[in-house]
Amino acid sequence: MGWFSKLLVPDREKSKVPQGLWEKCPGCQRVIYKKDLEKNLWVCAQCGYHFKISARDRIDSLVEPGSFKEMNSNIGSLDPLEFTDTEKYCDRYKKARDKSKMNDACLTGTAMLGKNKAAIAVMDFFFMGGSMGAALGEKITLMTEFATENRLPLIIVSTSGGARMQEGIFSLMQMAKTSAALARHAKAGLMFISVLVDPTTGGVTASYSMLGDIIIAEPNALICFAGPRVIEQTIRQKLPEGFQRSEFLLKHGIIDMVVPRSEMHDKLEFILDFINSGERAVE
Amino acid sequence: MGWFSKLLVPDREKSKVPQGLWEKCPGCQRVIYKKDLEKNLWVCAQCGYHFKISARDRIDSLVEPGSFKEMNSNIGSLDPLEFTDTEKYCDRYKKARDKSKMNDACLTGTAMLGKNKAAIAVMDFFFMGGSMGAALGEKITLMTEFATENRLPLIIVSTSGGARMQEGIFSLMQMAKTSAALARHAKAGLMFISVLVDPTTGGVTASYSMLGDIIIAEPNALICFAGPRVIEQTIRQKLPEGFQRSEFLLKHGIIDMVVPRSEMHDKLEFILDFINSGERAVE
Amino acid sequence: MTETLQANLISLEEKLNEIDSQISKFKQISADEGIKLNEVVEILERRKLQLLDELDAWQKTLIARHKDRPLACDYINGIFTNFTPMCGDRHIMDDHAIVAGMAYLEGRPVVIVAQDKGRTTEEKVLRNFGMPHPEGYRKALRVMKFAEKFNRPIITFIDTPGAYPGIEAEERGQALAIAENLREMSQLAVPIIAVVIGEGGSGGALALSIADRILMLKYSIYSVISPEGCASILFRDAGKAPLAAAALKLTADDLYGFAIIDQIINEPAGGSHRDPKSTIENVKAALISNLDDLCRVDKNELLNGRYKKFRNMGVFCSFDN
Amino acid sequence: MTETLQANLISLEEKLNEIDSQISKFKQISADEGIKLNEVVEILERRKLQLLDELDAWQKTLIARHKDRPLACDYINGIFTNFTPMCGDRHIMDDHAIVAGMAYLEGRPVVIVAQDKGRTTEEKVLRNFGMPHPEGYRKALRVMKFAEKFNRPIITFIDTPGAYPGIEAEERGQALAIAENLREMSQLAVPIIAVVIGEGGSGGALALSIADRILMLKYSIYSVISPEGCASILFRDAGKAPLAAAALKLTADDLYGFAIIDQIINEPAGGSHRDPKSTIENVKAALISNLDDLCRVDKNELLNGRYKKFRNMGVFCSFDN
Ligand SMILES: [Zn+2]
Ligand SMILES: [Zn+2]
Repeated sequence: MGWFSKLLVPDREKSKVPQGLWEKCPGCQRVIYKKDLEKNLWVCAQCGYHFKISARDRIDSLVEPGSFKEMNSNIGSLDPLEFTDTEKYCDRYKKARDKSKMNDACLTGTAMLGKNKAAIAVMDFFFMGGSMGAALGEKITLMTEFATENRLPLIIVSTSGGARMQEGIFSLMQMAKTSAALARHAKAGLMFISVLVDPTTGGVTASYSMLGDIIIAEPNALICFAGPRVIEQTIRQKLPEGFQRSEFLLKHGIIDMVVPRSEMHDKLEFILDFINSGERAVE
Repeated sequence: MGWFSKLLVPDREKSKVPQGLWEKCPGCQRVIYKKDLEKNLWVCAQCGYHFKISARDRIDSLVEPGSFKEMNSNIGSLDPLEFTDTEKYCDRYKKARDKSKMNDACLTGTAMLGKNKAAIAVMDFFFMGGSMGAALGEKITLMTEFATENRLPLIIVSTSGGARMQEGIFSLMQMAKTSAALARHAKAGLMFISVLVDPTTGGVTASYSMLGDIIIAEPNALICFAGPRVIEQTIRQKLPEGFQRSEFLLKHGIIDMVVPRSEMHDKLEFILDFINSGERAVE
Repeated sequence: MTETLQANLISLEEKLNEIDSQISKFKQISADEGIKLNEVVEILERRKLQLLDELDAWQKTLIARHKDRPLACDYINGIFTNFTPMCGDRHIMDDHAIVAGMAYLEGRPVVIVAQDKGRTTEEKVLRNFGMPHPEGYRKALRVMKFAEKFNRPIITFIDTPGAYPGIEAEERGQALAIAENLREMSQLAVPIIAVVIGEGGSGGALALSIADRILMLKYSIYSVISPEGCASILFRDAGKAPLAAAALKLTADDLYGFAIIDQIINEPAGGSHRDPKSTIENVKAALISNLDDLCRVDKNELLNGRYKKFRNMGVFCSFDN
Repeated sequence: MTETLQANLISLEEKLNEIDSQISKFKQISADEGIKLNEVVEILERRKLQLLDELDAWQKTLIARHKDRPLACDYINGIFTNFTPMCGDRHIMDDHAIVAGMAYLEGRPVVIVAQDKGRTTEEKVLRNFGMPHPEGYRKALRVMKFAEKFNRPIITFIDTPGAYPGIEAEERGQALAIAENLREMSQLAVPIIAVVIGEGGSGGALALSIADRILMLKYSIYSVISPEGCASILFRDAGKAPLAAAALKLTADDLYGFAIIDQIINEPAGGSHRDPKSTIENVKAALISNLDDLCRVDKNELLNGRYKKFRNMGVFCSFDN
């Protein structure tokens, strides 16, 4: 866990070669007019490459316009370990907050999908690689508990480089905390849809991300527990083509479906409709 | 299912070469004095080969002497299909009854193991290859229901060539019936120990035999759904050494333990003690 | 060998086709010439029905396995709307021998679990000729538990030669996977309807058939063992499959007579492949009416009913020893 | 690289051994010659404790991984009677990285689930150096559900570098297996005690540690990532593992201070490998007293307590944006 925050620098920054109005597609190397990309939900019209997007852009693409009501936005992490590596964690964290105008790596709240109200949490890879610290864990847990109390379905969109190592054991324990909250949500007979986008790795994968009644991934997303480099180092072997990508996981029975970004809203709405519609067969 | 009743003729009959007082061991080919074999629970002292034994001998080897109280002994099968192959089913069945002094391929009742009362069903491979017809299914089901009602642990010793084809669909439905009865037993929080002896195949394997809280096999027993010949015919490949034997299943995580006949009573008693002993931790 | 036995069905089909073409020829003449040939047509129609009445168990077996017979996916596409597949056993693989997911049946949200043999060669390989691995049964169970959690009725389509007999399948607990399905389905607190649409092959079929209602297409079969398997074991000659088919009493009529199944769904003369559309309509109507019945039943009653249904299967006696 | 870092521990052990041999030499002289050397011995003992007090996080890490450190099986054999292993995940394999089964703790029936790294080379390979595959976690969960069904408390022993990072492990849902354990353990209606006896490596350790009481041996570690991994990612130099070990705050003392663990179990000076028997006795005593406490708690209270315990883990703040 956590191995990834070094390895995966957000693509959009890496590929900022043509500054300003243009963006280079890491899938097909074409240079694309940014406005076109934005209109296309940051998916390359040529090759279908799904760019990483911010939590705010993601929410816009997923729920009914204006329906998102944010909750617990002011929760942020502390630095209980007083952790320093090449930089102090508290400084690094402050920079991330300043740059993102977010307090941590996810937004949570309620929103509508069609006629269905849902609790929703959306992670943001641009905020410290979507790493899971105590603030993120707390927000996911609060949202899950809110969903349980209000008998709402829950949607979590995950993207993460893994644990936030700078919070040490507190980071690890967020896996336990969120999973326990989801156990209660499930026990109440409520629906949890887990949406996985590129990349979802480490501790986030090994906790709430994999606990959906339905698990959906965007195409070609890297989804794993241990990252490819760690595995290569361990087994000293080249990894198979497509290893740990969405389609690979689908084939191996781990996820339910691969859904492109443009169809994600409709798919989620369909599932919520299916669960909420009509009278239930037997009461 | 059922493929086996042809393939597996009871060993003891096959190996009756040295008539009368002596028996040839199919494991090491040694000729053994029958009385010694009997004293050793029909296990070869040289190579550990486990001879097939009758349900009555098995019960003697498993429970406290004299504690077995048989139930439902008079249940037998009918011939609803009026089935005839090379012989009429009703004739074949009558012969099996006459020869075995049993009414079908298992004995059921209650017995003591140490201080623990248990419901017990023991199959007999010598009765039409331990094939599962309506009588067998009914007896297993009755015993399971009795265990549920009386809050008793249940032990089933399985050995079977599979379905009793001559009873057609009624044979198949015994899988459903016994499994449903076990579902209720399990839901009541009661213990079911499944003991598998050579051979356990087909429909019996694919129903109650595999539903134990603990699954124990005698050494080197053939345990499978589809028999080796069927598989060889399908894949046209030689099967690996030890395939579908107890130790193979242990390695593949399907069963809990391999226990020789001489230790089976003690192991069962241990498990029942473990479940019944002391006060339960949380009530 | 199956090929020579198949000749049986081919000659039947040829006869049917011949009669059909004669009927339409006479009808044409009747129309063109203004001559009344009704009587001739009637005689031919009667002959056709007679031929079909005489279908024996083996011929029905061949129809049940007919290469053009509608498959589960044909029923799914023809009957339901918005079918949305759910994949995977959450462990090893997505077994394509099992097709499962959410859908609507005339507006009713239902969960479907089906066996599909595949039509084209490619599909057949993908779907392993409708023979599930243990992962297929576990996928099915996962999806059925999903249905239970969200209180959606379950509809299963049965069409399999049987669970796959292979090394990996045995290694990964084929028997156990089937057994667990039997146990768990008996306790699922939602209505379950199983429809045998082709071949109900042994434990591999049963593992999706612990239902409140078991429906069977007129020319489908459901058996403890294939006629070929039975023939080679009990008759010591696989060529005696037709004899074994008769002895096993595996037709819808037989099983309805034994009260093992609840309803026979009609097929067009000669089999559903001769008119898939009408068969699909028949299945749809049967599903709707059974589902509406079952949805009126209270949960405990439903589970008790299902228990009793299977509890009572089996004919036995009491000897006075 | 780890070898040069290990030198650190070896020199410590040499020093300790030297002091020990001096102590016994002086004791011998004292006995033989009738001279009172108590003061000298005392000084040496104090020096020894001082050395150990100064142990840093990295040295403790090395002790936690010490080749002679008692393993789960040593605790199982030393503490319990009649240990009877249960094998298999009922699907793929019996993962020997996980040892599980029934046993008695001074007459109390309990269920044990443990990670064991293996002692000999053969054992290490068999047990995959204590790194479970998904099947290991599923085996653990199966056995824990068995414990719940029969109302037996669960005791887990934690000692793993982490869940195995391999191709098959990823293919078969390593992440999912861990996640399911986290979710299910939070709901198991029996007392659970986890004892970290060596290396508590990340999610692979957490997956057996959702317990009502988490105990840690004095020189064991429990961390979100190995010091080496952290060093190579955050410090950009795997050689800085000692620095990372300190930064991660992974010692029993640290975690007790953070209220992540409930109790530190004492080890002899220098580590449990220097006196396994006394350590095993300490663990046994701690297990008995915690178990007796937990068995007095009502089931709902137990589950609510467990939920709150993990619910409250994490330090965060509220910004006024
Ligand atoms: Zn592109
Ligand atoms: Zn021998």
